[in-house]
Amino acid sequence: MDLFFDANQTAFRDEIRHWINENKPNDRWAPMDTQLGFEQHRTWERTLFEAGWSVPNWPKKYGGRDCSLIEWLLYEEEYYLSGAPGRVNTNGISLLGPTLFSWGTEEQKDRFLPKMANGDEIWAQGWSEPDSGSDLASLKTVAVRDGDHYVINGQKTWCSRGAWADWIFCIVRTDPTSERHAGLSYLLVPGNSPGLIRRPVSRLDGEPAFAEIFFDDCRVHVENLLGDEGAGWSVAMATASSERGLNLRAPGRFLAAANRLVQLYMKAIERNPLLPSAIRDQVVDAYVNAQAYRYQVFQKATMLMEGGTLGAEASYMKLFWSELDIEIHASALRMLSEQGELVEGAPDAEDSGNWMSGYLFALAGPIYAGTNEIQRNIVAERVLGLPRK
Amino acid sequence: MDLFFDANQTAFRDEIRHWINENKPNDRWAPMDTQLGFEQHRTWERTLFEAGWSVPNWPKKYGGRDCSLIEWLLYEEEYYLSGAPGRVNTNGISLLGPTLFSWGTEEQKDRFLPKMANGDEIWAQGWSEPDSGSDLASLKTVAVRDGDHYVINGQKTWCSRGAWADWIFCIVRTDPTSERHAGLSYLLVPGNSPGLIRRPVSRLDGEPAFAEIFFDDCRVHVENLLGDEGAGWSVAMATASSERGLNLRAPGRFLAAANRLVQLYMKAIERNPLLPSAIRDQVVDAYVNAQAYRYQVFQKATMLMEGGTLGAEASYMKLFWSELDIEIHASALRMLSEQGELVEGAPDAEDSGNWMSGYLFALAGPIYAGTNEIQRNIVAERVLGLPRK
Amino acid sequence: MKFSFKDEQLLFAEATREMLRKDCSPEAINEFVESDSAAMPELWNSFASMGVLGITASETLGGLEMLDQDFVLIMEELGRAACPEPVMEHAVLSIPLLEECNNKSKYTSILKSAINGEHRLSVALESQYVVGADSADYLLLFRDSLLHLVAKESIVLQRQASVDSSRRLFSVKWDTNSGTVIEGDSDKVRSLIEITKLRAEVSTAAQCIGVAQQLLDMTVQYVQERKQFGKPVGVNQAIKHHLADTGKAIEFARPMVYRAAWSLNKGDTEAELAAHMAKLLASKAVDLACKTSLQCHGAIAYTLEYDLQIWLKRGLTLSSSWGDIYRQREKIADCLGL
Amino acid sequence: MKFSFKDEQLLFAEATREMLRKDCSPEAINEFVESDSAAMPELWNSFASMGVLGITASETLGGLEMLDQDFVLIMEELGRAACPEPVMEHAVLSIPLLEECNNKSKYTSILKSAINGEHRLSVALESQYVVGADSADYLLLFRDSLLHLVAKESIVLQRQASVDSSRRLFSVKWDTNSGTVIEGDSDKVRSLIEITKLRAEVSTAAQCIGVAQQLLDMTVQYVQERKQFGKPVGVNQAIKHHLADTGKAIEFARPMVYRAAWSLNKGDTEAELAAHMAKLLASKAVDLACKTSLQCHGAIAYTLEYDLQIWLKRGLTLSSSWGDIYRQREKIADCLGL
Repeated sequence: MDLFFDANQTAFRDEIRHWINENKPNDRWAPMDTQLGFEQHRTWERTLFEAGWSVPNWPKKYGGRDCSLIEWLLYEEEYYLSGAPGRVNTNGISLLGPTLFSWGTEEQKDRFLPKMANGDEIWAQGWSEPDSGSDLASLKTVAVRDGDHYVINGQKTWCSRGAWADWIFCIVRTDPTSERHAGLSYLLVPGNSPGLIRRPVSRLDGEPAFAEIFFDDCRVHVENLLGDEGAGWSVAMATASSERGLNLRAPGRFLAAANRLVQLYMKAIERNPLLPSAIRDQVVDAYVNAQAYRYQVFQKATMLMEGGTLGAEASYMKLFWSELDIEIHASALRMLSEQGELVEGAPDAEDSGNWMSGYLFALAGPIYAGTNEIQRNIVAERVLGLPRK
Repeated sequence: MDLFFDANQTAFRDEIRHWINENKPNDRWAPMDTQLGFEQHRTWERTLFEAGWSVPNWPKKYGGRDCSLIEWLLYEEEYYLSGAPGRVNTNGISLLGPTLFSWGTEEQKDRFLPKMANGDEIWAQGWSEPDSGSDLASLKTVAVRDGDHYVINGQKTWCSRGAWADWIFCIVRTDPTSERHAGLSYLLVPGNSPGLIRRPVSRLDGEPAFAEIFFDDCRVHVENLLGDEGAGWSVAMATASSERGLNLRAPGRFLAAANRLVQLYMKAIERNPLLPSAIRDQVVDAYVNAQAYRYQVFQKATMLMEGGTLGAEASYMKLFWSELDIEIHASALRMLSEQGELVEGAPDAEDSGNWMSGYLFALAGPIYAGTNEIQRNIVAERVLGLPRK
Repeated sequence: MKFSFKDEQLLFAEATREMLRKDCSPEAINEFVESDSAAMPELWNSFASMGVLGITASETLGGLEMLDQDFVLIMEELGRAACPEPVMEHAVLSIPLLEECNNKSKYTSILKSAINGEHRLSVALESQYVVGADSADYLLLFRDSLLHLVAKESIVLQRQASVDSSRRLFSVKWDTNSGTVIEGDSDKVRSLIEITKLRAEVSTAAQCIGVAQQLLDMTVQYVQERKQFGKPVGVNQAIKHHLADTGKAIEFARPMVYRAAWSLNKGDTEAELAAHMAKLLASKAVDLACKTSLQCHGAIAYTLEYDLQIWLKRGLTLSSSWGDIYRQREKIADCLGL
Repeated sequence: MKFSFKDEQLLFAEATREMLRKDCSPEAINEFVESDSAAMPELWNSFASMGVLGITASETLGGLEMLDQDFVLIMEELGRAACPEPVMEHAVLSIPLLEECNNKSKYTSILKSAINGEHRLSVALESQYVVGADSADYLLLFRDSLLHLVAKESIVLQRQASVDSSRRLFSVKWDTNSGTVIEGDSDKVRSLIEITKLRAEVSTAAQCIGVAQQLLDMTVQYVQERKQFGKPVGVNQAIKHHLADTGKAIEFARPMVYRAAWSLNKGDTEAELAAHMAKLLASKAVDLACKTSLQCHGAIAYTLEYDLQIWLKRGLTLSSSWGDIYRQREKIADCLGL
């Protein structure tokens, strides 16, 4: 056991820290789920890419720098600490990307990864349907083979970033007679395909962060099939494990938020020494839990680098970060008291209302990427070994 | 709405307050689940009975004073505030008693209630079996009719007060071919019946508060059948609703404990002004919840006195008091810090170790009288209307 | 001891609920938010014609002269409907403050027009923000131990956007030398302000209960209808237990709110403690209801298109308003001498 | 950064576990409790022959000279077996204190016999109570800024019965003028005591993790076997979610305990904070494990006849020992300057 970072790791961390503080934009952009903000954030993807900082853990040939998992974790820590803009292509880079590495052909990797990395192609996720949420395997959208194309009909919903994304990765039923997990396929669908109609849907905070996507005889070339026809469930599980494990939510995000919470507390207690003492305990718990997530992930990263694999215990991670995110933001709102409810645009809003918007975003955490109830079932059955029925 | 107590109620309260403070024993008795303590507590039942304070809410003919529900609640408040000894015959008075009032014949009421009230006959509950806990309807102990008697064979377990009780109220299967809720009967069994063997079982705190009861061709006269043969489940549900509703756990018990907790805090903060502030918040919450239980019960009592009935929402009560009891005692243990783990006999134990023994007792609350998981199911299905399957 | 409401109290609440169902539907609320207007005049008129705007006012002025335990059920209905109009601020807080003033007679015409709904009042005592200030004709403002009555012409407003966009919050500025003081620094004004704050805690607690109950009811209905894995999601024990806990929190907070309302007028020595406890438990109940209702709905509740969001946001803001759980615990500890 | 144990560390822990399974079975523990004897000599000898009693001692004295990250897994095994012998107090706290003394050479023979198990040591730094004082030959006692070494002959013991009857607690009195001081008031003794307390927090945290894991494992097994309503009780979502939450608490506390152990020896500037955090999370994990394991078992776990009670009580006492969650939060707040 050696928890010091070695010279290479330290140098790597110093490099990204220096670069990002020199290069992050100074102005506050529009939220990434507005049309304006979406394009502003796309330019940031390009800036990162050109400096080699878009996807540092990817191979060099796709625009990365082949960094190790530990280095990537340090990169994420520095990234979030810097307060740089959010990544508009997270669905691509963190979810579809790793799935492409596992399941994509060489042609597909060459075709999709570089444009994903440089922000030319921003991705949305098209999985849930109105009647298929937790029960994803019940999905009904069909894609029927017709020569070199699939013809898609059906409806997807709650597609994050779906309003303006360039591409959408979908799970569809290619065998219309199939049921449940069989007969599904994983399709990459251009956002400008004829027969694809989007309807933006506003999230709790009012931003059109979702879209409903309607497919009406939408034709997609078979070269956009990821994995074999009918193997969609297996491919999807690769994406799902990215959602639950390290890729989607590196500790840096929560460490930075916990640090900001500590700073906020220092300011709040100075302004009001009579702040209820229970709030300090909440700050302590949030800080400690962010640290716990960090060391959990370092331990898992070591295990992965030593050749291990991350199985169902990834669900522990998803439970933990989703609850931690709420804990951090809820503590801040308590601290802000009557200012807590103020949002961007309110003259008195602390930190431009980021604590409330962060709280609203955090509230979705126990729902997306598999509800926490589902995650608890997975842990109980597959990690602890409790009987399914 | 009038939440003041009227002159009669106030006079009633003053009377019991005065009597109990004059008459409660001064010495500390052995725990009621030791053989010595059991008999000591029996004498207290007699003392109460002779003064008319054993079962004040019962009709005069059975040894009560016909007091109203509100007066009974005040009686319980005063009783617990006084610190008088626990009631060794609670299983009889609070559980079997109300069931006898609903289901007993006149002869049975005359036969059993007075001796229950005066402590001559102390009762144990014989329901659970090794394989039938939450799933009570699966019980296997059989009682076969043979002339004027039932012949019982089988085993009961976790019988509270079973080690020394004079009588045991049991649910048994009188139709050996029956399944589940059908074919069960409710039998009152003398503890000295031939063929009845008891094995005392120690509770967490070391006292033999339980017994296993073995029936080996144990003969019980049919006059001891409560309700009709085969109607045992319905009779048992009357007892269960007493376990969940007002009878078993009147607010007085928790109000007194919460008051003692507040006193303990005053002492603790004086001894150590640096007591972690979170402990004060816990004391506040425990105090408030005890009050909430009190007013909930006053509201329910009014409803009952106005002719209403208490249905499945009794399960809310059981959830609440069982969690409240733990909350009160856990807060005290936190406050006592390293003294918290000391038990009776330790020279440094605060309040003779009562906080720890009370905590251990409270820990059973979410288990007995139907586990809290079962209570939550009941609430969800029968109060809120969620689907069973 | 008789802990139940009279029939006329229950009937008035029922009538209010019916009116709100009609005039304060989710559609009406959403329309109000999108139009960014300052008020919902039709709804306001319905309140006026039912007498709700004068629930606390003396009968001689045309009011209903109700006590807190009479109108606590109305407050609960406001929460249940997520009513955006600041009825509590107007009818429960401002009118009694004005009626208790030394120079009450000077304000008779304001009071009368407040009771009949012509004029609108709002109030700020400890908060920096005033709810519904842009629609108010007069504001009652407590600052530096003085109680001011300020007409809208003399006020500069600054909108403070809230996460609950149906809740219109404002900072207010006015020229404090402009003769707006209606009560000077005195024991009387202090006790008046204290009782008004307690009344605000209890009435807000009642609204929290209404919001929580509505969240629970909507969720119970949804989990009965929504199917996954071939069954209603409500068959899952996790869902059942989330909702059972929510029901329990509401069930045990509600009598404490009613009791606190009763205590406020009855010279109960524990009135202050009762009010603080009521708001603590009501805030806890609505916090839990927000959490479980969102979780049991899943993604659908996370959009503006689904009406649950109206109550989620109202719950979020009312939970903190007039004392969040942390501040309530501090107040209770003070009352208990801890 | 490499966050994993070496094979030899894992093997030593595995060997300890095997030994404990044999010499510290629930039957052996129950027998020890019922006999009311002061020690379990066979078990103690096994510790001695494995070298566990000298894990921290220098090799020159015959010890294994392990650092905290080497023996943290052993501490976890002590918890997993609910070991009643005060191995931590003897091997992890007392021996290093004695070795770090100014007059270390004076204590060579005591140290040697402590390492080979002939003599037993125990310690009290901030607590009023000493664990296992009745079997100890020498006690290390810190009082009024002075560190004492007191032989058993000079001590008057008073048993303080604990809820965990396999935990033998005592108040101690001795004549402080009897030349027992081995370190006077100095920066050195203060820093020695500070580091020893942190070590106690981390080693106790590791024991808590072991207790929690054992409670979870026993419960998982029970709910697979126990049937109600025709199915194993473990099919119920309520049971699944209780145990998933318990597993999560353990899973996220454990690396923090390992990290704290590593930090103690590595000049990590955050060593103190790390130790406090480790104990906080481990106490939370074992609290939850106690609660859920009892609840998922039901009545059977509520008796002395069923072995779960051994771990329930150990969890209850270790959770508070060397800092309960409230005290740990205070320490962490101090470290963070909050």
